[in-house]
Amino acid sequence: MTANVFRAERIGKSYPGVRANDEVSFAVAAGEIHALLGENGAGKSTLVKMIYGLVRPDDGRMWLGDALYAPTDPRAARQSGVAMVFQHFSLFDALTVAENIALGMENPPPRRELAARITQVSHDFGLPLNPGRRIVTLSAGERQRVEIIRCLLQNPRLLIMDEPTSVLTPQEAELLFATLRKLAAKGTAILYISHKLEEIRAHCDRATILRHGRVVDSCDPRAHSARELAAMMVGGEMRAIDRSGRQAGEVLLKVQGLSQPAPSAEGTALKEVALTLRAGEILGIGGVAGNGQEELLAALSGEVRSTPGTVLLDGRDLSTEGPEPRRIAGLLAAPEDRLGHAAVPDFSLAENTLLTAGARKGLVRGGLIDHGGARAYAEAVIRDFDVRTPGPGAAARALSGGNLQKFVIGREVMQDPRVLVVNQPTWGVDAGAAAAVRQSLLDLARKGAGIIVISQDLDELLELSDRFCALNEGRLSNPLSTKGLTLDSIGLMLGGAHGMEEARA
Amino acid sequence: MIDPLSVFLLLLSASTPILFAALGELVAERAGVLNLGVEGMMITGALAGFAAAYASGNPFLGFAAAALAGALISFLFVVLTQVFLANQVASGLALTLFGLGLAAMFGKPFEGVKAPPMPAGPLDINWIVWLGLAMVPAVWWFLNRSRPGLILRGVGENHDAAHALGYGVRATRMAAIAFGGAMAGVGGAFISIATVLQWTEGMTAGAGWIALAIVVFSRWTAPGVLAGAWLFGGVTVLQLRLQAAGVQVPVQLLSMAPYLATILVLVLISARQKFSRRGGGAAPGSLGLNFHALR
Amino acid sequence: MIRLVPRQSASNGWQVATPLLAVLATMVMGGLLFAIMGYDPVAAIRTIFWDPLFGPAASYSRPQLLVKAAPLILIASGLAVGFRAGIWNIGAEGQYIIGGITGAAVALAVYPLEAWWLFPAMVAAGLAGGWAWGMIPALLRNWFGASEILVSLMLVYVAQRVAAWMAFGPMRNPEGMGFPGSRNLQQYPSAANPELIAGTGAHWGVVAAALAVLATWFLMSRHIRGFHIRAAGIAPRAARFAGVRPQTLVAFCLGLSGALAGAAGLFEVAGPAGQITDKLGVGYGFTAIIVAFLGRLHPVGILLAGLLLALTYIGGELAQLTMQLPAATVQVFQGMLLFFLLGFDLLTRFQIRRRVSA
Amino acid sequence: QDEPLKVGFIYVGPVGDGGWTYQHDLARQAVEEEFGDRVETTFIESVPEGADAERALTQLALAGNKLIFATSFGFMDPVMNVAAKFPDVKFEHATGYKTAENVATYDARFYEGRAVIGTIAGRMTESNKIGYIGSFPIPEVIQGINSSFIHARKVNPDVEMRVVWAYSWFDPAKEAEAASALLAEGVDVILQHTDSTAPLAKAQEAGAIGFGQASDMAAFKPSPRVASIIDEWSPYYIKRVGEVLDGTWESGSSWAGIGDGEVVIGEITDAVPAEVKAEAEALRDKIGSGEYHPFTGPLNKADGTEWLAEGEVASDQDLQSMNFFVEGIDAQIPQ
Ligand SMILES: Nc1ncnc2c1ncn2[C@@H]1O[C@H](COP(=O)(O)OP(=O)(O)OP(=O)(O)O)[C@@H](O)[C@H]1O
Ligand SMILES: Nc1ncnc2c1ncn2[C@@H]1O[C@H](COP(=O)(O)OP(=O)(O)OP(=O)(O)O)[C@@H](O)[C@H]1O
Ligand SMILES: [Mg+2]
Ligand SMILES: [Mg+2]
Repeated sequence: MTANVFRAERIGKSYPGVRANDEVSFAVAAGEIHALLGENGAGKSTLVKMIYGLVRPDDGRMWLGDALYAPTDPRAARQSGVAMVFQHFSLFDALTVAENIALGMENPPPRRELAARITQVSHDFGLPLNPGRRIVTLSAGERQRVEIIRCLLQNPRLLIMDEPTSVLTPQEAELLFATLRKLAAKGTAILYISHKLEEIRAHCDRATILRHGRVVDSCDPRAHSARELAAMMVGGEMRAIDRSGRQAGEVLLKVQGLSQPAPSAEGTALKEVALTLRAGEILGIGGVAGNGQEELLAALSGEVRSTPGTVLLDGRDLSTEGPEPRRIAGLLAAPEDRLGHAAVPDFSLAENTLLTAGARKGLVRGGLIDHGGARAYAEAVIRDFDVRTPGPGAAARALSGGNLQKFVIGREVMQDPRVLVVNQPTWGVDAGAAAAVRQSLLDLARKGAGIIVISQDLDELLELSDRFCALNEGRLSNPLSTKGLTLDSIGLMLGGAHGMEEARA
Repeated sequence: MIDPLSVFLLLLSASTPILFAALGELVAERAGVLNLGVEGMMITGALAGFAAAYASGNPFLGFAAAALAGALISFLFVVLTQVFLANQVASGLALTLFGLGLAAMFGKPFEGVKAPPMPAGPLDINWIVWLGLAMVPAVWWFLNRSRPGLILRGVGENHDAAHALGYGVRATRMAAIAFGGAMAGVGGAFISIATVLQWTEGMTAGAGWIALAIVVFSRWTAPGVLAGAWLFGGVTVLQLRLQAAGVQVPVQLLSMAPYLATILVLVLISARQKFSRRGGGAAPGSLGLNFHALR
Repeated sequence: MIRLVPRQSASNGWQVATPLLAVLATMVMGGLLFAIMGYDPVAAIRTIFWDPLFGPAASYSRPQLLVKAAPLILIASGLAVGFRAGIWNIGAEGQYIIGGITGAAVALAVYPLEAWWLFPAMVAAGLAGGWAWGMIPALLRNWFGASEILVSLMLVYVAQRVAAWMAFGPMRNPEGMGFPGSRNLQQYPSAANPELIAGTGAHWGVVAAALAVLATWFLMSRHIRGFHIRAAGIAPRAARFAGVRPQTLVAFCLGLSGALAGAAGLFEVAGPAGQITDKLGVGYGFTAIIVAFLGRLHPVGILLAGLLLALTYIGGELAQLTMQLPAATVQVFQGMLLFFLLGFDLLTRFQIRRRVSA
Repeated sequence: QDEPLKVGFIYVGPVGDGGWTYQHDLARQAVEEEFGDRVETTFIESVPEGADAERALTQLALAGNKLIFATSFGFMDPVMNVAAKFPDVKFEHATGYKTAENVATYDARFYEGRAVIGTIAGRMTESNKIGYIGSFPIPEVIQGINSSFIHARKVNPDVEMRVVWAYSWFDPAKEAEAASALLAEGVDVILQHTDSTAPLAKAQEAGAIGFGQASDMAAFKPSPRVASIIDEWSPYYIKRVGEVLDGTWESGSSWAGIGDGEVVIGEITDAVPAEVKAEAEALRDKIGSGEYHPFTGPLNKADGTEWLAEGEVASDQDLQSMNFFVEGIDAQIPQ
């Protein structure tokens, strides 16, 4: 057993009305990849923010190596050898990769040298980056790389990663773990937060499990199944997903020849996308982030209009209609970014129903808002989808990610759509909530709706979808039945959908 | 008929007050602070600078005092927006109102006296004009090449991220606002000390607003500010020059020309950016937003 | 140490209490200022805050509050709608001027015709003029991505020169001995905007301001368009997702605020001001921005903020008149009032807690 | 009869503008000095023309002022409105043309002073180019341009006049730019009908000369400010206040000039050669005594048509609505 790099003793932190951390004690050893598990809101991020000096603990003590450790701010933490990748990107969109990295370092080398080092280190770890590009032009995966390289350049003793893989493809995630292994081999201690239990089982040496801010267990994740880990987090049994009772019916949605220029410098153009979706069917669309997922969703939701004849619902051409007419016709969507895209952060949940449910639920008539109706509908969504929140008056911002996701999906599902398109339905959502969201999609399909699930989580796609296709540089591959499809073959498809077709031909 | 060199020389001094003020505001805005109090800070600088120059007989001392006074009055804005987290737009407007009133009130004893003459600088161009020109590359270098400048841009771009990385959002912004105040103060003093040589109420006559517009026009870059100040100053000077030369042009149209030209060039730049699909040149991500961190 | 803890929702009690506190603090600080300058502080404060409402000449100045506040409220109501959507029209002053000119143009074109439809036609022309002037930045933003802040501001200066041009050229009163300025519309019955009920100060502009407050309140809290506007201001992508076209919003907000500013200009030109002069714009368009923010972009808040500012203007004049307080002092005093209002606003959004040291 | 007479003033600018309003306020102080306890004066400064003016006037009337001076052209209609409501209050309106039972107007013949300044300018210029910064193209300003040009030409037939319109009465930065533009055009004497000292400052830098406008602008003595044209309202104000005190006040229109001491030529400094100074003072005295009128024919308009025949003197009516330049001025009046 190697020496502990970091140790926490009875750490506590309160926020108004919440005890985010309570008597948390644990230790991370040198060369160890240590997982921190827990439901949404269990207090994981709060804990690591205290280690990084961003939040000051109310009580308790920490040690780094043998010395007592009480960072006054992140810069002090960095100086002591602690680095962190944040759950929400802490990047500066208009600045370049090199500038972003320089901001994450205490004593960055001169410009030219830094650029050279970035190029080199990112290559060595297999995460190539161009130091001169602006962040806005990067995909989510590439942004994640910036955060990681920023840490690696500092040779940290303790590296904290708060949900780094939620936006990465399996291949990218593999790469990341290879990187972490190399670091661990050099003696770096790694504290790792993720909701992907399989990943943790495969790669982590220890796991500390938090529930309601307290450490409830500590185990070797390799010795437990994902279900067991989930049960420890939730403190109860997990329900199994029920996929039964679905039949493919008539064609509901037909997309053909959908091409769209990139909406901005950093966007992806859609190229000749075609698909058909039947009633009761779930079509999974996989792909590396930034390959046109958002653009495809926008083209289907009506945020971006396309050339006539490219999007048809029940044979009716909706290509040139905006979101409202499409919703009225039954084509609904839930975008990936729940805070700021699918919901307005500062609006109450009741008001947020008006974003999409105005017409189908009769909440808006002749332009006039039925506030009572909106409230009632929000209450119904909260009830049916087990959204944990004080009530429909709570601001969307105040909900945890998983709960807001349940609300957003519920808001669409309860409108009884003919077709629902969702992007990343369980991004950053804990196991329990994710299962609930997935089940609701399956239930909706059973009732005869057609569903398109766009996701980077292949396990999720395999679990949900009947057919699967890959989105690559704005091109959609031909769909394959998920029966008999393995993770490996899907991984290949994602690498290049066209290559896949050739291989099959 | 009208030789370009003479127009250029006129333009240099006509654009100096707005150049200073706009460079200062540029730094503040790059730090994420929208301070609409430029006019108020300029007039404060105009009075303080004049008073100090008059009392000491040294115009350069006047400019130093103007910088100090501009920075001092901007402190009101700092307290409101950085401590009390008040709305920046309204606070800036209040600062303008307050500054104009304050300067008028304290300016009474300085009415009717004359500032000491300014010694001419190299090439017979005012020292402060040179200083203004030098500030352009200096500000550019500071923002784009220096570490504090990088931090400042980071704070303006995404204050949450900057905070998460341990940078003092509030301290950075306070410094940026103070710098903006000092620059506006010098710009105002240029009018009272170098241009008019007297103190009169309301003598900045809206220059602060033009400076604000020029920062938007510049797309938040220092060279852009210079271009904007020169464009505005140039058209202003040119239209007067045309009148002075007796060229038969409708005066009414000419007097609108600086504003119309600014709009026109802005449209051209924006259109090029829009249709060329090149990113960049947008407002700092956290511009005008207040920051509050829980610890 | 003291720390700030954000409130879950803005406190209603403090919403009411903070303006009162701010006014009190201003009285104290302002009193100090006046005392330092050698004026009787109590008398000065009473003159500014009390006399316009209850002083010896209150029967005259009370209606004047409405006259002064009406254009501020009318313009601010429109601006606030746009500000909510993140659309920054800071050129209301220009729209006000142009609205005044187009409105007056109708009357001057048909002078001396007397007809019942003339005044309504002028109002329509004023609305249209302000709307059109507001649409310039809107279209330039929609077509080319030009900043509406800059364009609308520059257009203020252009409008001021248009006003000068009109006053010296096309609209100059042919019976005005060559002096600048148009005919006085107050003396043109069909075109005039007089007091509706003598002694109340209420002209059509006051009515319009009241209607604007009601209408924008209705728009922002009951109508889906207002909902979309609010959404677009906080989360533009969410608004697009809901089905809002950003271009439509830009045009709507700039058009609406422009039209209301234009109407304010017309009511002023046909009423209290009387004529087109080169000094048509007296800063209502800029002051209205302050009013909008002081009123927290809420119609009712704007109503109160407009009245409060009007009070300080009129009280300030009275203080000049009766106490020979210089105009600059009054300006400083107003600045102070704004500072306190903005500063104390903190209390509605945050709780102040004593920091418990570990 | 112990109650002092309350006299009110409304000003369009701040009393510290160093020009127009400043001079009116000096005259107000002269009234106080003259009558001591028998009067009590108040003023409201920086009153925008239009609605605010009407209210300020009403407030003054309500506050018991029995004589009110409104010192800007734009106050004309408000004065007429308020005067109708307060028949026992006397109103004096500067530079306007509407009168009533209780409204009198007053103005000064600034063009008389401009004739003197024009003479000095014509003598002093070496480049034979004189610059003129105009505020707004209104009769009063046009009279001044014409008058100074006529008299500059008289003493120097080669003189040319360059006119720049600032479109402002008071905008130091703009006036400085206008002066610079004129100087760059080769002008070495600057006349101005705008109120700031900025043109003088610019003239000083360039080694040119200029004149004080509205007030003496003594800070720029002895050069570039070689003389000045001063608005001196005290004689009129004292006279009118006296008339109200005596009960002899009557409505009317006063348009006084050098002779009545209302237009004053400030000290002509030693920067001006003695013979030029003497010539200018002689002209001043001739105008003052009524012996000479600055607009005496033969004079043609700029378009070449005849305006005044040999020996003919312009009527006040003509002057008050003057909207043309005289022959020889190569500039246009914006319409
Ligand atoms: N700044 C804050 N102010 C108030 N409450 C907070 C704040 N930050 C976190 N909390 C609360 O503290 C608790 C723990 O939050 P934390 O972010 O640590 O959870 P987490 O385990 O990281 O969840 P997730 O898996 O969703 O990221 C939650 O109830 C959260 O609402
Ligand atoms: N690495 C570099 N080496 C040399 N010159 C550079 C470099 N990067 C930029 N420049 C030059 O500097 C000038 C401005 O560059 P840059 O775009 O970084 O700054 P900016 O546009 O003023 O500010 P912003 O960071 O907001 O874009 C350009 O002329 C550019 O060619
Ligand atoms: Mg977290
Ligand atoms: Mg750039």
